[in-house]
Amino acid sequence: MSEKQFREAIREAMVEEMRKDDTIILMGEEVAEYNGAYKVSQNMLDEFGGKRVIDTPISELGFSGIGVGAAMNGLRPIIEFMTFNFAVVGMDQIINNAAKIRYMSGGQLKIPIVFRGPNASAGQLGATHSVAFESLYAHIPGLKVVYASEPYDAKGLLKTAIRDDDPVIFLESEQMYGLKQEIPDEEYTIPFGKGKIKREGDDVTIVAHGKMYHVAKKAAEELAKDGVEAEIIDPRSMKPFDFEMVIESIKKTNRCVIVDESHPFAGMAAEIGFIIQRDAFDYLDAPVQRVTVPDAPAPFAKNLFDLWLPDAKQVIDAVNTVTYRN
Amino acid sequence: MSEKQFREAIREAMVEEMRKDDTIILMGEEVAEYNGAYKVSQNMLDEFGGKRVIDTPISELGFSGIGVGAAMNGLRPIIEFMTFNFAVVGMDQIINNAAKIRYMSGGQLKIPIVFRGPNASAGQLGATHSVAFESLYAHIPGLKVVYASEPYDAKGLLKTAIRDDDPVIFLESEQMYGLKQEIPDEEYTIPFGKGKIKREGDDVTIVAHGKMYHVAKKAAEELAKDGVEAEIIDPRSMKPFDFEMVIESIKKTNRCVIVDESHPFAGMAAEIGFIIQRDAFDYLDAPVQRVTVPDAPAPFAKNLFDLWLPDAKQVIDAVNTVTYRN
Amino acid sequence: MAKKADETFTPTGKVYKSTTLPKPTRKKHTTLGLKDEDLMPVFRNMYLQRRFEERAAQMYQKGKFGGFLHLYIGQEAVSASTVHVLNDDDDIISAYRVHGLALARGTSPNACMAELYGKKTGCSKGKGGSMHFFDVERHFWGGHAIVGAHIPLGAGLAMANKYKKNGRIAICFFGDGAVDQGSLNETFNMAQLWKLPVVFVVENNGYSMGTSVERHSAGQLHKRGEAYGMKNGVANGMDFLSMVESLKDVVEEVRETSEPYFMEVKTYRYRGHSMSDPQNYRTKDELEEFRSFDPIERLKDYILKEKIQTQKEIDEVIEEVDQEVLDAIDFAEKSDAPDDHELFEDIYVQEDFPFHK
Amino acid sequence: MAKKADETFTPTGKVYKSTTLPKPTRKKHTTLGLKDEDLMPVFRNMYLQRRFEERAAQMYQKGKFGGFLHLYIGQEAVSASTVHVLNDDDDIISAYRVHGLALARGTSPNACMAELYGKKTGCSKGKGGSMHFFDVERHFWGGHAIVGAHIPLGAGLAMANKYKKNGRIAICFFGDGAVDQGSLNETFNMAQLWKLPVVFVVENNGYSMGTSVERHSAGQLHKRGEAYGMKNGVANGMDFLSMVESLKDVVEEVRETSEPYFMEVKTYRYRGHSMSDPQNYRTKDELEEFRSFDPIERLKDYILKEKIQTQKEIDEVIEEVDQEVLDAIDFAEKSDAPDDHELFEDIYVQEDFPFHK
Ligand SMILES: Cc1ncc(C[n+]2csc(CCOP(=O)(O)OP(=O)(O)O)c2C)c(N)n1
Ligand SMILES: Cc1ncc(C[n+]2csc(CCOP(=O)(O)OP(=O)(O)O)c2C)c(N)n1
Ligand SMILES: [Mg+2]
Ligand SMILES: [Mg+2]
Repeated sequence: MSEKQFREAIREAMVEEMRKDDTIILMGEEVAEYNGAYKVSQNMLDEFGGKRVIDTPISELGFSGIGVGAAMNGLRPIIEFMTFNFAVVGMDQIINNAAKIRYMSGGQLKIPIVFRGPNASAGQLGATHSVAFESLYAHIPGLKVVYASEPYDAKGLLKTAIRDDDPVIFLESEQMYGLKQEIPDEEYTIPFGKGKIKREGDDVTIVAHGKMYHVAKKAAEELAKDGVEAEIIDPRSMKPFDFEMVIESIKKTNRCVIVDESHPFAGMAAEIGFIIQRDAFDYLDAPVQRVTVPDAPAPFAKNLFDLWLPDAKQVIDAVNTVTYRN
Repeated sequence: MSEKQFREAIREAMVEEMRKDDTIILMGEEVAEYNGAYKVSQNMLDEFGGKRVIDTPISELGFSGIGVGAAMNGLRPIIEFMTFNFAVVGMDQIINNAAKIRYMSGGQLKIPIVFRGPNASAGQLGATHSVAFESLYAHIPGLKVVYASEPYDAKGLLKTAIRDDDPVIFLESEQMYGLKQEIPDEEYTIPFGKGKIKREGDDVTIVAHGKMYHVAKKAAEELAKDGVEAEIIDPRSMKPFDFEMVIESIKKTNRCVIVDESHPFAGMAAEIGFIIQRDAFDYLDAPVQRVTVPDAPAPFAKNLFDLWLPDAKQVIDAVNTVTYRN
Repeated sequence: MAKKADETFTPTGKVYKSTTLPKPTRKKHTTLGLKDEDLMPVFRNMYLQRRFEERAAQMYQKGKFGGFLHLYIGQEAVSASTVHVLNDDDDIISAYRVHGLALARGTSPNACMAELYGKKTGCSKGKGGSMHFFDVERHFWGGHAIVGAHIPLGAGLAMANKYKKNGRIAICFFGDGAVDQGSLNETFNMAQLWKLPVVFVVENNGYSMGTSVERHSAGQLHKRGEAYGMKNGVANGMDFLSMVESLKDVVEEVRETSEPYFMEVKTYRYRGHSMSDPQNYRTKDELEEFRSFDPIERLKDYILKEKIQTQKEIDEVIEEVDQEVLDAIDFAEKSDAPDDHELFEDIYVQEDFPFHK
Repeated sequence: MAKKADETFTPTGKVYKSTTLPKPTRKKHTTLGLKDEDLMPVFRNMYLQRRFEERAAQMYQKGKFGGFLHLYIGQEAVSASTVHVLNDDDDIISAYRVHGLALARGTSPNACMAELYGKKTGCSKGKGGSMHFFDVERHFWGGHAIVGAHIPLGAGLAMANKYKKNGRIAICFFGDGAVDQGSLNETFNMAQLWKLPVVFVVENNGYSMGTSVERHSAGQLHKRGEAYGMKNGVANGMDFLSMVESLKDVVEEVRETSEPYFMEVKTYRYRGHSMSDPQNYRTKDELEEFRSFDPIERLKDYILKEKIQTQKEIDEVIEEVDQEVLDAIDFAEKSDAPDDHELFEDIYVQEDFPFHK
């Protein structure tokens, strides 16, 4: 085991896979000579050269599509978006081409591509730079969607993503890049669709992924002081999603709070909540509650931004609601 | 009252408003000289000239953005997308610019723009031409989203959309353009956020909008033969959404089925179901069920497409499930 | 139709002129590297494309199958010459007006017709339909219906070829309407900067649906690559030999230099944009003018004039093709529709993907 | 750094050269239509832009406010000349490196500084931050941070002006990195086709973050408009008088003809892309070279040489500005943060919009 930053875990996943399979390439803005806008790809140009670690112009639509075409024709591109907010201009290549071409061809080709980069907010960057996109991509059939919350998960899941023959959206977080965790020195992978119980508890199930996992964790620690033991499930991949694990937990706790950095309307939390009420209706002692950013764009001002972003207090409030302690 | 086609209702809404307010313009592919790909804008070039009814190149990103800029600077553009599937290449202008600029400017400007055109599937057009986008746009704060199911609603809602000072996504359907209904000859508008009970019933609430309203209606007629009286609510606008009306109905029926042409994962139906379980938990005698297209791209083959698209039978099945008649 | 010119944004009244076509080549086929025996197969294939679509249109009108149907009729010299100048393993990708290219590449009329019918024997297993013909074994990569969205894919195919140093090039077709999509420019910039071995071809048939090219695109199309330093040219798409003359050197050069090229092919579609197009945007005269140098008739006349084949031999081929197309209809009608479970197949490579409900 | 050149896609080793700057004008300010008394206000404003940002950087480093901070330092001649040649009601729009333009247009340093601090007295009420300065009253339309996404907006502003026949033109600034976004091309095509009165200006400062312009854009930037028939030119952005010379006629012509123009302004940013940029992509020498003809020093020297103002008078102005900026900091620090309820304000015009929960 060694302690690694989140960004190192991601880098290691890429580097280890690239050493083994020379059809893997990395493309994106500033990934090569600049060593990555957030230093995720540090030294990768040095090791793999400009044929495999490729700086692109600011042309998300173009280079996403070039990546899809290259994937169709035998390469395994990893496309880094400086953030997923900038992928919106390239979204057509993801939701219409990467997700659908295999189907329209009747399965004659495969598109082994990973789109990765920071997702959601990263402090006071304003409305266009702060959106969590997992709900949107998970809505689209043909894609797999992953959003890891810790270095261990990130490395194992990214390796799975790179080896996967289908298009994968791999979401990260600028604010988690520095996060450290002990991770194995040996090779490991983590399958998609398998959540992880990151804290056991009997009183309430909290489902939280990505950056919000840490908010949930903090809330659970506070709640424990108060005698409420929360079970935290980090689904790790959004699509496929480990509903089984969530429902098993609810059979025990009978209550659920979902924490999600997406906007509420038709977001991840809505889906999780919908499935729970449908498939675990008889086990619920209270309606499922969610904690999300509000149905408002991200503001710049610090005080408004802090109000906007879900925090532990909101999670505790929601737990109090489902446990009728309010 | 006179009988009007859906496309005529939309055209009348535009024409009547354009006669009154000369800052309104219509832009889109083939809207002018061709009289509209689906003849919605027939004769509008003749009446208003090429300064107000404007053919665009196939540049959805560009002309959406030009529309937003023109709206900022005093015009009231109606942007027609040939279908909303093609708006994906222009989506950045909608979800980052139209939806957010007012906020980022601290309210110094307004963006009175309507994006309209056919949404969702229209028969065997393949995977890229068949997506229902209401869930995606309703997810984004800063937008209002409307999807009418009948000519009467369409006309009244489109007038409201055109007069609205905020950006509105107005969804139509190729397959409904020929649909006829008696509509008033006098001026009327319909407010956003107000649903309509289109069929009364005590046994189950069916929520269905857009093209799916007609599927729900057919199912309700079948069910009635069987002694099951469904109440059908057409929310008409997705955002804001008339949850009050839905919940009032559920207080009576205690059961709900949502019919939605979106994909299921984090779609409209998920949101509606989530809110119902949260806000009407104690009134539900059965979990909320949904009927949507599957989590699969639209296939071309007729038999597969028919399997893919929600039909009355699926709605009846879902009603049987929530009424425990299965 | 529209009001005063100074009162409009989009220019009005522009139509497409046959005079914009470059003069057809005067070179003989032998000068262009074609043997006598090469010509009949080309004629046969061009006629197959034509006949296939004429019959497809009939079947469509009879309600035998659904979806959109965009006919390539009039543009057959482009597909035929392309396939002729390329190696069989060079990669071809195009937009939704794609029957001709697939047939030119060798996809069987049976598989093509079955695809229109949405049958499991179709070239995309019935999942793609008219706009999404694929034949990856033959390096034919579709069939793409979001205008302009496959232009980056074409560059991506080329990128993989360059990466693998396999000697293959890619050729990417799109319509004049697609030239206005930003995807073209983003791709052109990277293709030039990265020196990708790809030929971009705009099939300028004068119209994007009902909008003539001068009404939707400022300037000349082939110049759209110049800012990037991309080599470019204009070709006469109504004449097979002219197309061969124009494309042959380009293809060789791209293969050698691994640098992209942008070719504007001036051509014409005789039919409407799709089956539901009233075609008020053009005159009968214009249509007739272009018909007067129909690429298939022209090649036939050339073959006769050069005495390569007799009228009788040609008539036999025509008859043969007519039958082949009838057989394809028969094949399509008799083929099975996809099984229900195929709805969830070919989405993911992963076989046990747990679809969400 | 990278391996062998033939083993790379993106070109390596390219850096930005000051020799690409057009020679500065030799014309006197009077020849360019400027009166003696015009120059000091220009100098004052350019120095204000500089000083404002130097102080902002200090405050940022002290942790006084958050978000990104992109400094315009080095490019002040561009903003100053723009505002000089435009009418006050012409419409300006730009990207995220936008403090200089706002200050040039007349937005008060107080409102600008308060915006950086996220205060309700900010020019966007604290909701936009550094990248989203707006001052619509002054026809300053932001402040846009999705690269290239505001280029269509610029054309849209112009379209509305043309529609209303109000005699105003629009000017739209963006960086060299934005030139590779397809939005530019889609917009250029329509602007030319529709004859929109808009000046597009690329502020080519040599780098898009850490990528030199030759590494991200094939060909010369100003040619990107040529395919559409768009008139274009290159200007020296490091010299106020040269900029005036280049822009003045363009602005007049655009106003008269209602046709777009594309101007490439060669300039340089002295600071990193943002506050966290290690700047390994350029040499100290390169930076020093560009510093040797700093636009503010240059204008000062000119004023002195032409004896328009004395060193002492200049020093007084500098002192005044220094104080003005300190006052702005004070103003920002003392201003209130927005009230909590403002989170849900300014999203919709509709006041009673029922926000979803
Ligand atoms: C992004 C996008 N916008 C609009 C459409 C609708 N559409 C389909 S074909 C077409 C015209 C394309 O014309 P052109 O590129 O000239 O090709 P041609 O039909 O002449 O072969 C349009 C507008 C689409 N499929 N995709
Ligand atoms: C679509 C998009 N992609 C990427 C980014 C991240 N990004 C912000 S600024 C920038 C560089 C832009 O450089 P340039 O246009 O030259 O402007 P300059 O910084 O030199 O003023 C990048 C890549 C973004 N904001 N938007
Ligand atoms: Mg065309
Ligand atoms: Mg730059």
